Amino acid sequence: MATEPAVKSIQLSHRTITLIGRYQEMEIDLLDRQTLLFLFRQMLRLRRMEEALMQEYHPADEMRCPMHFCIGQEAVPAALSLLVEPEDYLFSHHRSHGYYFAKGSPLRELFAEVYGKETGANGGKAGSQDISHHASRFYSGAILSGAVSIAVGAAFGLQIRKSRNISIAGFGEGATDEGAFWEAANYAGLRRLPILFVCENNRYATYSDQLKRQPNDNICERVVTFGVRTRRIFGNDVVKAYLTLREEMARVRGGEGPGLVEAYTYRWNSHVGPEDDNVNNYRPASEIQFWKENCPIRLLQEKLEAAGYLDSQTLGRMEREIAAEIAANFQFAKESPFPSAGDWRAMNWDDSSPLADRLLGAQSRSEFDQSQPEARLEPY
Amino acid sequence: MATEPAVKSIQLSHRTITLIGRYQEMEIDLLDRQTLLFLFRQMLRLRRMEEALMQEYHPADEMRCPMHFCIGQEAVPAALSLLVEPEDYLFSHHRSHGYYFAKGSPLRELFAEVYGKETGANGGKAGSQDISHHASRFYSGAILSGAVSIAVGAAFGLQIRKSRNISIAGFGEGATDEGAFWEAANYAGLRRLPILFVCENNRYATYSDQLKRQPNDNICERVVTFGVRTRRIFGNDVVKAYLTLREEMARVRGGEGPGLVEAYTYRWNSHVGPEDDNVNNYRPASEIQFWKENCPIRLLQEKLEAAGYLDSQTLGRMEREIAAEIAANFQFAKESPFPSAGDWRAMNWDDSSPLADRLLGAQSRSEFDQSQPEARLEPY
Amino acid sequence: MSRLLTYAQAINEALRQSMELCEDVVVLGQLVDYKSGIFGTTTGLVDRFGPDRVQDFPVSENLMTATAMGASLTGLRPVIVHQRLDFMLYSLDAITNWLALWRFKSNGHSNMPVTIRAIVGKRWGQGPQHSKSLHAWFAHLPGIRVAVPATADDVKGLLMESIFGETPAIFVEGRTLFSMTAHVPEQPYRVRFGQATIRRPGKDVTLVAIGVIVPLALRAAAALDKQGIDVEVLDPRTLSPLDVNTLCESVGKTRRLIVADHGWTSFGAAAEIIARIAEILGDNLRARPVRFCLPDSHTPMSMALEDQYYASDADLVSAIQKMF
Amino acid sequence: MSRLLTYAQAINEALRQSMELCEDVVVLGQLVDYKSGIFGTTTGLVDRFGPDRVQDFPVSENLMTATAMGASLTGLRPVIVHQRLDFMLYSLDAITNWLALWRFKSNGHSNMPVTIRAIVGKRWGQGPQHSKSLHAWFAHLPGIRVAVPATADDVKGLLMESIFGETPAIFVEGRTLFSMTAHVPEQPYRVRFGQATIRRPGKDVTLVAIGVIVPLALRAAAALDKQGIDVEVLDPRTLSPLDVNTLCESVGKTRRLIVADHGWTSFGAAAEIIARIAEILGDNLRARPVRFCLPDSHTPMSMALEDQYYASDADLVSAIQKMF
Ligand SMILES: Cc1ncc(C[n+]2csc(CCOP(=O)(O)OP(=O)(O)O)c2C)c(N)n1
Ligand SMILES: Cc1ncc(C[n+]2csc(CCOP(=O)(O)OP(=O)(O)O)c2C)c(N)n1
Ligand SMILES: [Mg+2]
Ligand SMILES: [Mg+2]
Repeated sequence: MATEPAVKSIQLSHRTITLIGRYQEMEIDLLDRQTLLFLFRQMLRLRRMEEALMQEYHPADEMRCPMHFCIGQEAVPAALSLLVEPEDYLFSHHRSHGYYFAKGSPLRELFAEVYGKETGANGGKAGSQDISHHASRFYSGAILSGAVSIAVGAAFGLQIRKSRNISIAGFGEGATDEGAFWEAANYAGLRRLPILFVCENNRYATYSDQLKRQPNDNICERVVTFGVRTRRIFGNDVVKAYLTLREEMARVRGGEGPGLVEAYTYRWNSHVGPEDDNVNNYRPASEIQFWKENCPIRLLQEKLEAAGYLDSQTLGRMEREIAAEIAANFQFAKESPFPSAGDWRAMNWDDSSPLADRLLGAQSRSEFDQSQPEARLEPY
Repeated sequence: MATEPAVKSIQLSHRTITLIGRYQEMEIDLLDRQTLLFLFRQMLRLRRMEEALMQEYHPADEMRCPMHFCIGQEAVPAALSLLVEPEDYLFSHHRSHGYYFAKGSPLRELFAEVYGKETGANGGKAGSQDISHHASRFYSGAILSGAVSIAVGAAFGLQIRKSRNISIAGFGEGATDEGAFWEAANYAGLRRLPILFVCENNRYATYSDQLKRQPNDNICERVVTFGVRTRRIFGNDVVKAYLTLREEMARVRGGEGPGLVEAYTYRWNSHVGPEDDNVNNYRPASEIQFWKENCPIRLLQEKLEAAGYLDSQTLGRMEREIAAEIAANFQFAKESPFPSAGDWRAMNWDDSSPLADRLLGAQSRSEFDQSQPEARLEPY
Repeated sequence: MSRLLTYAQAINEALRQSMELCEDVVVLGQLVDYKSGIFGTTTGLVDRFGPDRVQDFPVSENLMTATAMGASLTGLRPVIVHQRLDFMLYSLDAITNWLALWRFKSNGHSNMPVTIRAIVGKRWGQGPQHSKSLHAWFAHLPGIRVAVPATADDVKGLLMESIFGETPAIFVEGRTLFSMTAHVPEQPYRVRFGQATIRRPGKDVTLVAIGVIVPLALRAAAALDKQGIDVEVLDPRTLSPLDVNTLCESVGKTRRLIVADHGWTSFGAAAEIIARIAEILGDNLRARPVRFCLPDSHTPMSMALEDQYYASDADLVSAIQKMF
Repeated sequence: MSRLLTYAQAINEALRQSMELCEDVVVLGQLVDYKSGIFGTTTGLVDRFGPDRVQDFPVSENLMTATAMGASLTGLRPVIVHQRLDFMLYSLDAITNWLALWRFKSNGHSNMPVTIRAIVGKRWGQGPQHSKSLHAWFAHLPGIRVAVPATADDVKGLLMESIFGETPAIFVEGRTLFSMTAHVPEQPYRVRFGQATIRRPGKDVTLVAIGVIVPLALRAAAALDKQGIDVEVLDPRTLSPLDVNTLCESVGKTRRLIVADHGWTSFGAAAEIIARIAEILGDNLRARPVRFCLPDSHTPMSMALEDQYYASDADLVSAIQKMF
């Protein structure tokens, strides 16, 4: 394939990336069989889960919340899932399923959540785009860049407690349109916080091309000037993703300060929901085709098969296990009861104060002398 | 002075700048005598005006508003004052006097404004930190980076009207802490807007050193990655400031897209008011000394005298003219009446609508069919 | 001549006609230039007026607002759109520290005729970050006008009034209204701010219904009619300015007041309306005034909780019955 | 043991004691670590607790709020400070889209005990960008507590209650109170949210005074006493939760209500208080309720205009006289 440039020879960008044709550079030799199979299995699980949710979404209409699927973007979550520690914090945006999955948060609680059930991760209060799972330190939310900022705060908390854990923020290139993102980068760089920024650059924010919103496709070049190390990778190469994230997470964990990994990838579906949004005519067919051909699962599968690590029997077993897991999750979700509202106040305010009860006495009532003058301001 | 590095040989930064000792690189040959004298006169006018305001501020206590003086930072405003056109827009921050001056807005209205008089630029509603003068297209405000964003909007307006005028935003390095600033840079770069960003880097935001707030003293390196041309200069060299701003304004005016000039400079006074804020012990005495020795006015004055462009007689005349002007401004301000409140509603809302009156007819009353169903939402 | 148009079509027509009438009108907002066009409200505009005047904006809400403001200084009359009001929260500095006080601070020398459209999600799992309606906040701000149009004809007239007026305005548009129709005049016309409309005259109780609640209020009124309770449904159409005269006239007549609002109860718009009446009419009421608003809670996503969070026609009916 | 402390000293003591009691307490804010220490309220803390726990923050208000939030997830109890409430407007996304709804959205699994201090300027030419008080906005938000402490003893107790409580709180601190003194107990103590205090008992009229207005209210009450009008001055101390019981008891007794507030009149906190009373007590009042608030206008800088914008003791006296 002499006419197609290797990814190494081009400056990675969504404008140039389709030039590489079929991606050929995955280096599976860098990982052992077990890790490779685990990565593969995780990607497949995530893919099948998303497919199943999509399938059920309409016309059943029992999952009534906006849902942003991540089909095509499985490599980064799968890689993260092997690397993130239980005590690490992981924050994500609206396209949350992959990150929820990566954090090892219980999937049946995700299913129950999107069905709006009491057993959902948030008892049905959040849905797909706002899901969180406090016990496993996973949080998401639908306001762009908002969770990135909070992730920085978690990193600050970890830093001053001298924890070896880290904070991870997953988001899309769209979030970097927001000023909030740059405040986060600046402060992370300033304090050398233990945070890893993971930017899945899938070119679009909803329908809007990155170059309609930013002068250049150069998030790494920008972020590095804010004191944050950056790495740019072809994000559908799960081996690359795994190795890069592993390295960067180790550095962040080791006190080397914040890093950012920008992974070029692509969502196959419409921005939100399983509907097709091609009516907006924003993505060239050839681009979609390029990315489908370079499906992260397929790229690895071919390598695994060629290496003799994966045969159809193993694959079949995997598929069956995954299907069973998904079926069980659906069953759990569907059979779970709906929540009932109860006390709106208690849902929103916690009026208990165990710590204050322990530390603080009651006040003796005092008088206020009303004859005294109020302050007269100075310039500041 | 072989031991002192020339400014050219160092990477300009507040950490390195004092190494240059006495600044020697002003090139007055690049400008004609008249321009040089005008620049000198403008700096002197601004200096004397600020000194006079400071003098009167306390204990007279008739100017009751926070006031951020710009003594030490006269070079950029003086240079701008020769370059900005009446139809250009100029926006500034809380340290507004220099920019107001640069735009050629009527100084007596500034004096009256800070006295809170009816004849003030804003009828006494705004004061020093919020002053504006609509007729001369000058606007300021005390919320960091806020006016920079609005300046971008003016540039957009000028662009789509294909005007040859430009928008200029003056601010300090502190404003670049705000995410709002980076949204502005991004959009200016994206649309190649006719805007010039002028950053007077005086090292501190109130008392806080830039390096306490930002990982590096590298605003130019950051901004350029957002698609905005950048230039970094020693901001007390008024010739350099003039030439750089002239070049950049010409490029912006010529449709070459946005630019930023970062001028390293220093305020001699406390952050706000004429009081001394050294109690906060945030600036080394040697630094203050460096900057006073490299006073922008003195640097030029010495060159002018050496070149025989300025003698004590001319200087004396200038001083007298300026003193007379200032005295007249004080008199105007002091003799002007205070405003009276009147109609709060009309001050805040304009209920007139001349354009609507011209373009729109009255509506015929219609009925609403209450039996129709409300929309049922889709994911989006 | 008027035709039945949906609320979304009426907005679209208002924008198109405004842009035709005056080339200073520009529309900024994420995705305004795609076919789906913000629920159809901006569809087709870019083909007609080009990408300078119909502009997909970066996801930078604070800057978008400031851009509109700066542009208005050069004589433009920008309309900006937020697909959800929640996204607009990034822009509250621009609105509150700059836009709202611009006229005041300029001593009346400079206005910023900027129109901000904010769409409020409701139900179908929008959840807590896609369904807030903060019209009470905006109405608290001096220098800002706030419209809560409920019908297609009102939204067109108010939008054009705002675009060609001199004071900035925020439009809070209930998403569930978008497919509802009304007769909308073809020609450009105005609906003035500060003029309430009586959507249904009645003598027993004044039901003030704000924005997206209007259809529900009318349905409840129809149901109560059958039970012999004659409800006057008052739609203020704008909260700032608020038409206090029409309000007082109505309550002076019915001497009963209930305010139905799609905002949180406490410190909300209904409090203002009740306080105004209390200040002016004092103890002239035959029943205690009632607030019929959202609970003081963020929005749950689950449909089961939505059913409890959002009131039904029947809930309003029974709230009104209790006043008798 | 209690001593006379200024309001600023009481805040300083609350912070210092809280940081001593618990190493999870951190203070973030621009310039908190300089000698001038935000009007003295943070002076000395950095020397005692070091720069990690007392941190000068970049001028990035949105991030500062989010940083406090994220830090609270790791168990910290951050206090953040805004030298002016106006600066905080950049952070309204963090507050409204995240902090306020965090507990709700997490289904009660996760709280964010973040305390936000916002200082409100008044007079001496603060002008429109340095003097806004948006307590009514904050009180409208589910999931946020709002304190408006008027005295040194209250501000210490409420601050400590907030720091060691579980729900985020916003403190609106009137700058003109900072030099006023009260007897402040030495030991750490709590003042609970949602408990109003009667600052002066009276029988003729209930004067609800919010935050910075309290001293003015007390002076007006003293003046009216001489004229035979016995004013009960009720200080709610917190707006969210609001102590409706004490309010109703007082107004039930006096049957006259005036609310004095340092916020804009329309859609403000006074409207809520009047609406609550109207809902609960109905026509049991002897006079129409009255709002004594700022005009619906941004703040003028000129001292001449300030004198008209900010009410005097005499204005309040005459407003109350008119109720009789
Ligand atoms: C503050 C804010 N503005 C606008 C939106 C609407 N919105 C939802 S998703 C999205 C695009 C996000 O793009 P990106 O960050 O690249 O993530 P992707 O969807 O591509 O994974 C937008 C603009 C939002 N959620 N929040
Ligand atoms: C949003 C906001 N946050 C905080 C402040 C308080 N403040 C006033 S001036 C200032 C420092 C500004 O520094 P810089 O931008 O460098 O300008 P300089 O004063 O040095 O000229 C700060 C933090 C403000 N005005 N606005
Ligand atoms: Mg994207
Ligand atoms: Mg500075």
